[in-house]
Amino acid sequence: MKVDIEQLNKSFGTVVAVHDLNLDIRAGEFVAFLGPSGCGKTTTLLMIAGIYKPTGGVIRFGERVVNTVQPRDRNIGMVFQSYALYPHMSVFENIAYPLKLKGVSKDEQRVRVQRSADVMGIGDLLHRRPGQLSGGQQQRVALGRALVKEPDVLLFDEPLSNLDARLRLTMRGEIKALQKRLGITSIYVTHDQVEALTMADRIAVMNEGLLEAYDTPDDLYDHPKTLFIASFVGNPPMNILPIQAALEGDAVILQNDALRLPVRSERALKAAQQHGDLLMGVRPEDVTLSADGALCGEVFVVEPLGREDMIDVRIGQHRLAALVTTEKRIRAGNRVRLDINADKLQFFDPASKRSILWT
Amino acid sequence: MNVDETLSAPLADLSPTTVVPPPWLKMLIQIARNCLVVTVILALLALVFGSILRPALEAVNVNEELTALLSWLLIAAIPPALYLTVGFTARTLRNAHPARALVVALLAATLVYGATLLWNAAFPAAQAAQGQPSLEMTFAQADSGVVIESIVAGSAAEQAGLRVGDVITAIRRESIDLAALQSRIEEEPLGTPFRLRVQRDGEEFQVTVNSIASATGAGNAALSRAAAGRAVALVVTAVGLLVPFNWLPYLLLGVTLLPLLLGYTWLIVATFSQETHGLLPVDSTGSLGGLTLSNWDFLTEVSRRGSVWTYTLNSFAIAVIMTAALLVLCSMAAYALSRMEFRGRRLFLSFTLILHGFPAVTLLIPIYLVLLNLGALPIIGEYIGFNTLGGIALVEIAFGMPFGVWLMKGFFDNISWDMERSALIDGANRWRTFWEIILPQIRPGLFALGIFSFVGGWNTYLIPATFSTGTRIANLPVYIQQLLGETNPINWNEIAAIGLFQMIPILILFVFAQEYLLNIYSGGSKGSS
Amino acid sequence: MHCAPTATGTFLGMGMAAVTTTQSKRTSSGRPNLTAYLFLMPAVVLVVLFFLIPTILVLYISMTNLTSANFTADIAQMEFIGFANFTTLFNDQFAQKILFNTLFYVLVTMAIFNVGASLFVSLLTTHINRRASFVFRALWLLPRITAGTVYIMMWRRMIADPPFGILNQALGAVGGTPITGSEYVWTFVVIVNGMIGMSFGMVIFTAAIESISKDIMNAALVDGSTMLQRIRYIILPLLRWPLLFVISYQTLSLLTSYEQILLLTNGGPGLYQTEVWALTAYHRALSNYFGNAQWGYGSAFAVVLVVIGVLLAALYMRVFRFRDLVAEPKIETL
Amino acid sequence: MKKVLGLTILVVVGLLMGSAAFAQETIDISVRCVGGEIDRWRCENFAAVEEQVEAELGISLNLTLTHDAKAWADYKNEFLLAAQAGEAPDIILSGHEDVGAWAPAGFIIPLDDLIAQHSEFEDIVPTLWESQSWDGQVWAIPQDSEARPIFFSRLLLADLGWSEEEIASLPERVRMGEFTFEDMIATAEQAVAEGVVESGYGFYHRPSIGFDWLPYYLGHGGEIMIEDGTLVFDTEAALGAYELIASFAARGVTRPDMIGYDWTQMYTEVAPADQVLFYQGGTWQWADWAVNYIADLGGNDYLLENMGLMLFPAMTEEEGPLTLTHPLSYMISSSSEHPEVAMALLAAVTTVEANNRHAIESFHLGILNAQVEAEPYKSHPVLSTAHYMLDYTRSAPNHPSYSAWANAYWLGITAAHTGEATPEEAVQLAVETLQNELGDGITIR
Repeated sequence: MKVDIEQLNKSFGTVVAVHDLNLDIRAGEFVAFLGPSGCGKTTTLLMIAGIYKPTGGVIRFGERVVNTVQPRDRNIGMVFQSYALYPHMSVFENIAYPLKLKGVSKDEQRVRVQRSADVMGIGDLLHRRPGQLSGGQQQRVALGRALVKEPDVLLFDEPLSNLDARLRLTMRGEIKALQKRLGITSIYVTHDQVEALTMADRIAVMNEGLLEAYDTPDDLYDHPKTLFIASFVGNPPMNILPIQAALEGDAVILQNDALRLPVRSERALKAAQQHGDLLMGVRPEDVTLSADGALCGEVFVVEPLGREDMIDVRIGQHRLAALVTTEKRIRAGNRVRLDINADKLQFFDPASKRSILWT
Repeated sequence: MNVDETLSAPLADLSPTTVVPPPWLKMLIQIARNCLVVTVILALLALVFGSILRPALEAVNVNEELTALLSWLLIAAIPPALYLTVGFTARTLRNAHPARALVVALLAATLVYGATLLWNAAFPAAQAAQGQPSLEMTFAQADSGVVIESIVAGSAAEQAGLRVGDVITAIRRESIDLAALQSRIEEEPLGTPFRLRVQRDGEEFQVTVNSIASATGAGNAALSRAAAGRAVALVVTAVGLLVPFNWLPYLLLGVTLLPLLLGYTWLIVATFSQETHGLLPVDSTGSLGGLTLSNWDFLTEVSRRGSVWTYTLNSFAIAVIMTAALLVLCSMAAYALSRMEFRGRRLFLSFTLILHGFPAVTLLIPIYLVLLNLGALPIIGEYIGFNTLGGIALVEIAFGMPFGVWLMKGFFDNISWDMERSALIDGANRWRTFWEIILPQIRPGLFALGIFSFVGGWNTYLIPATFSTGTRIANLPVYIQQLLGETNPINWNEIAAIGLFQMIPILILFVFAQEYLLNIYSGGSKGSS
Repeated sequence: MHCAPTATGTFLGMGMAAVTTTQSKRTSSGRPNLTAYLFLMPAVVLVVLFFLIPTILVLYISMTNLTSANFTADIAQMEFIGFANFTTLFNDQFAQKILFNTLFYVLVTMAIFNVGASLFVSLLTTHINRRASFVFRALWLLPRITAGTVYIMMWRRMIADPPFGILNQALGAVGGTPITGSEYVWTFVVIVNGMIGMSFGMVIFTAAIESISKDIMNAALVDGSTMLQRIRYIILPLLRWPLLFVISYQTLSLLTSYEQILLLTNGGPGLYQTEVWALTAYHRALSNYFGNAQWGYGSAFAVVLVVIGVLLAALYMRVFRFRDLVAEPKIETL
Repeated sequence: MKKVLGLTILVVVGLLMGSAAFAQETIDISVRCVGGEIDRWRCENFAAVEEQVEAELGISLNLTLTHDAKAWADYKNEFLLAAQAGEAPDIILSGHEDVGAWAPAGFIIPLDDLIAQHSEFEDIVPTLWESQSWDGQVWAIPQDSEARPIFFSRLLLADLGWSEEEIASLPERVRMGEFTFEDMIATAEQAVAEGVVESGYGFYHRPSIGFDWLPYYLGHGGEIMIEDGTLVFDTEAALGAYELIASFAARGVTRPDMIGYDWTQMYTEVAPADQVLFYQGGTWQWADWAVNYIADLGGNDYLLENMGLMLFPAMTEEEGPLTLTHPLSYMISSSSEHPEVAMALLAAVTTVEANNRHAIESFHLGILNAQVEAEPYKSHPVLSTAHYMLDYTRSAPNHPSYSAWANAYWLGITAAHTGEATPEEAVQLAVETLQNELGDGITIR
């Protein structure tokens, strides 16, 4: 089932929660809504679920406009952050509830619940109450309940955020695998970019009610179209430095009050054509220690990340984060020289905050 | 030592190891300062109540005795408050140097004792200075009565014709022994005429002797009682200082609860006694004893007013109807108000709030008219009009509703929205969601409201008393009140038994469901706290 | 990063309420939701029957000279006399005394018991052993769940003259002079009502004190504060809202409840000594020794209370933070 | 099978119709009475005559008798509400003064025509009929009558030094006007001074509102209703009454907290005759005491030995000694469907036999001329000694506004008694209240 969203608007009183949202979700696709909390992604999801009424615009399931269709008639499944299990019902009753409401016979209920529970690996917990289950098990029950009626669309509202880090990793893989296997169109709301990047086919990044980007994870990471995407996607976040670019022979000189960096790259050339102030973005993994690096600064924080150290270098009044191998044993206060991978640079127009490379 | 000692150590200093014992002088100064502050505050308050508020209230024609009582209490509170102050201050020392703490406490308490003695002497115990009333005779106990041992020459007693050796048998018509005679003389105000029944040589006659102030032993009794009281306070202070237990809150709570405890104790004692004098069971002659089960005969008796079980049944019917209806009604209305969007929601909500504080009990007059009209309805009118159980229950339900809706709304507000959304997505409509998903979640709320409604319906007096006639549908409280009426001799002990009987279901609920009862208001105010 | 509040945002309610005219327009444009009305229906019927109609009726009756001698349930037949009853009421020599009685009763009971004692008891019970505190609190609840008639019977015995009275027995034991109930009648009226009223505040204050985060209390403990300091600087400021709630709610309760006074003193002894306004309405209309009930005149007394009640209730809506209450439901479907 | 079914239906229908026909002859009559246990015959007399009336009228009666001890105010209010709701009992027992309020309201029916049909009523003491009338019609049937005398303790008078003869002749001396109210208070004062009784125990009176207060007003020459039917408040008489009442506590013969005192407590003190010297009460209280308060001291015999009763001594020379009666009456409510049957029942209980049951057990005075001559009334030790009092009785008028009058009068009494107002102020208080509430309906003299 494909889902189309056109010009979707939602406001609460005078507060606009979702503004002119356009999205198309292909049948069987796994789409993540990514954004900081309160950016309108959950509101959009609830509109798709039929809990909220859109103020304007259209939501289409296949060819059917579902704006005024009751949630129970949309044939969707939803998994909530709080799991929303019914505490007074056993696991079996929880999973069977959608079937019961559909009027499915008791025998069939039993079969389908068992099947769904087995898929989720909770087949032996059916007689328990939700209160007697661990967080991961509850999450599986919630998923089982969402799946049991074989929904056309599966909605996830930050389903993993209440789990501990380890479990989150496992569940992430399982959900992804399950979705691929069943091929149910899925929409997944999260504020955790790793989840979005690892699970989704496409990611819709939202900010303040607006759709910032709608792309595959790779494109979002490598070709961020806006400054927001660039700084939001990726961990640790991208370094952003104000800069001016000027052509000097075949090299491009990137400079500001504290640094001067001659580079040779296609991207830099493109930037040099844009006169005036620019914002340069570079990911910490693209900053390297180099004895003859063009940049020089003082380390003032070292964050050991295990395999690597992240160092924060002060260059003039600017700061640059870099990932370096632990063997260098850099300490705060050391002066270091840095080099930058010129092929991975990003450039943004400070006024429009849009990329000058990918538009 | 109890579990949450850290939080429940109101009086103890918190970190004994870090306390540096202050110098003796400093501590004594501190004690003196604290005592002074406490005294001044209490005295000021007493002044405000006694000398300012009281006349002010008098001027506007309001009874002033409460303020008088308060001011008196405040003055009386000064000595104990000072003891406590000393205790508080010296207590910091306790953990580090218990022995020194005791010395300081005793020393300071003795000082305070002396000071308050002076204070008390200047204050209301002034009558003690007047001297003890006396009949100017001395007595001895004999088999036949109280024998006069000696008479002051020229005294009123002598002039009345009493002689040594006369036997006093009674004051007025009450026979009396030595102890009773002496305490009577002591207690009655000066100048009280004592009508003594005297026997001399087998003849009986009566004389009246007025009591006068005696020169000797003036006011010792009153003072010694006060002294005993202070000694007790002193001991309590000292013990309180040394016993590592937070006794003060218990003491205060116990004291404030005392009237209630006494009252309920009486209720229980009375049901098994012929009569009671205070808390003591007595028989018909007024002497201790007279325990009986006959007060409970009402359980099987059918009197002119019918059997008590009829009233019980009526009580039960009102309570049950009210509980059931309120549960359904309030949860439905509260659910809509809490979780649904509809035109007029704001209006309804503000209405509920206003009703919450509406003086409905003052509307009994027009409600009577409403009931009359309801009673005129075809078919159902017979069950819900004036003088029907249904009508009474209906008024009770209406009166209980604003609170119930308010309470239930608080509980609904706390239910997770995701739960309800989930149910809707699973395919339920609002009614099923309400019934199958939400209601089971607010079971504590339903219990609380249910119990509260039942208690309310079971105990209700004013409405059945006003809207029923005769005894057909009267409930237990109406029955009890009617037994307390003025046209009938009041048999307190039988009524106490019926009262206790009436309380039994409540007490059972109380024992098994007090947590819900204790939750009742907090649930209701949650929505807005 | 600022982000517009969404439905999941916690401050939605505030956002809603902050918006004025256009906002409320939108709210009231919510659809006439049939299901919601069905849910509300039974409650609404009762409200109309036993609150709305009676209020209108009492206003009307207060302007008629309805007495038992010309009694009729038919409104059209009642004799309309305008504001004559109110003139009589304001000319009544005792109206002023009754009014002061009422104010005195409400203020003193409120100050000493409904707020004072309940705060005192909740502070004490939250600072002692949990089990014991539970027992104490439960005991304090007893007066509220005892039938008024039984409770008052108990008290009548408590303050009876010697040799029956419990209080006088206790006084006698310590050598005091006996007191009579009528001497201290206000004292007892206040105590008897206060002991019922205080459980309300106690429950609310206790819940509020217990809901104060343990972290705050522990922080205060670590800072080395004494119990009194903790009460003064942490607990009491946090109790501001429950205090307001209790005061506003209990004022109305005290103002309009008269059952206990009716049963205990019936307004006496002597000249309206403990008569309060609500009781007068009852006496005038529904309880007269010689059998003539003045329904119109009694209603005039009731109307005064209704007006005060509505005014107070309006005030009380402000205290109740009405805005929070109307937080929009987070499901819009249907 | 079908046959059986048909037969069954036939039988059931037949039974139903039969019972319906039977039910037609059963007439429901409900009676509402009030009073303590000793007043039980007020209602039970109906049960006693049930069969007789059934036989007379050839009907079957289903009597519902409700008798309890409700407070008067609640009792009357109950009837009021029930009457308007059409649920009033067929027969209600209440004070005769309610005729004044209930007749104009249409709650009860006039009985003139019905009375004529029963000869039993002819024997009723003629003066009693006055109190049953309003607007020229009779609306009620007397149920009992009483005297409200002053009781004196023979024991305490003896303690005071009175001789046997002095005590025995006291009622007669009062009757002759030799022993006045002032003499009585002075005696009480003397008893207090000599310690024979405690201070405040010299003279007890009713602790609450009621009819017992009228003698003070009437004894000072006051009138309540004049012939044209208007209410009067005589300020001079009221002042006299209030001054007298105020003097009780001031002179130390009465407890200052007497008003509002507990009834049971009061009876406990009065009944043994060893604490209270004089007590203003009613004859029926004697019966109550004998049964409920001093049964173990010897009951009635004890009372006869130690207690005596007399008229209210003269307060002024002109009015002389007096007492008050407050007859209770049966009325028939207008919602009664069978007033004739109710009337037949009333006639049946208005016999010497039936009424004596009540009079003897509860020490109320008789209502029938023949009753006085009949045993055991005639030889009853209390009733026979009190019967002469009927010649000195007064009673309250029947007037729709009597209640307002009595309430205002009572206000003055409370004010004067508690010392909240001087007697003059108390009169002013009563006058203002009357004018405020009754306007032109009251004449102040």
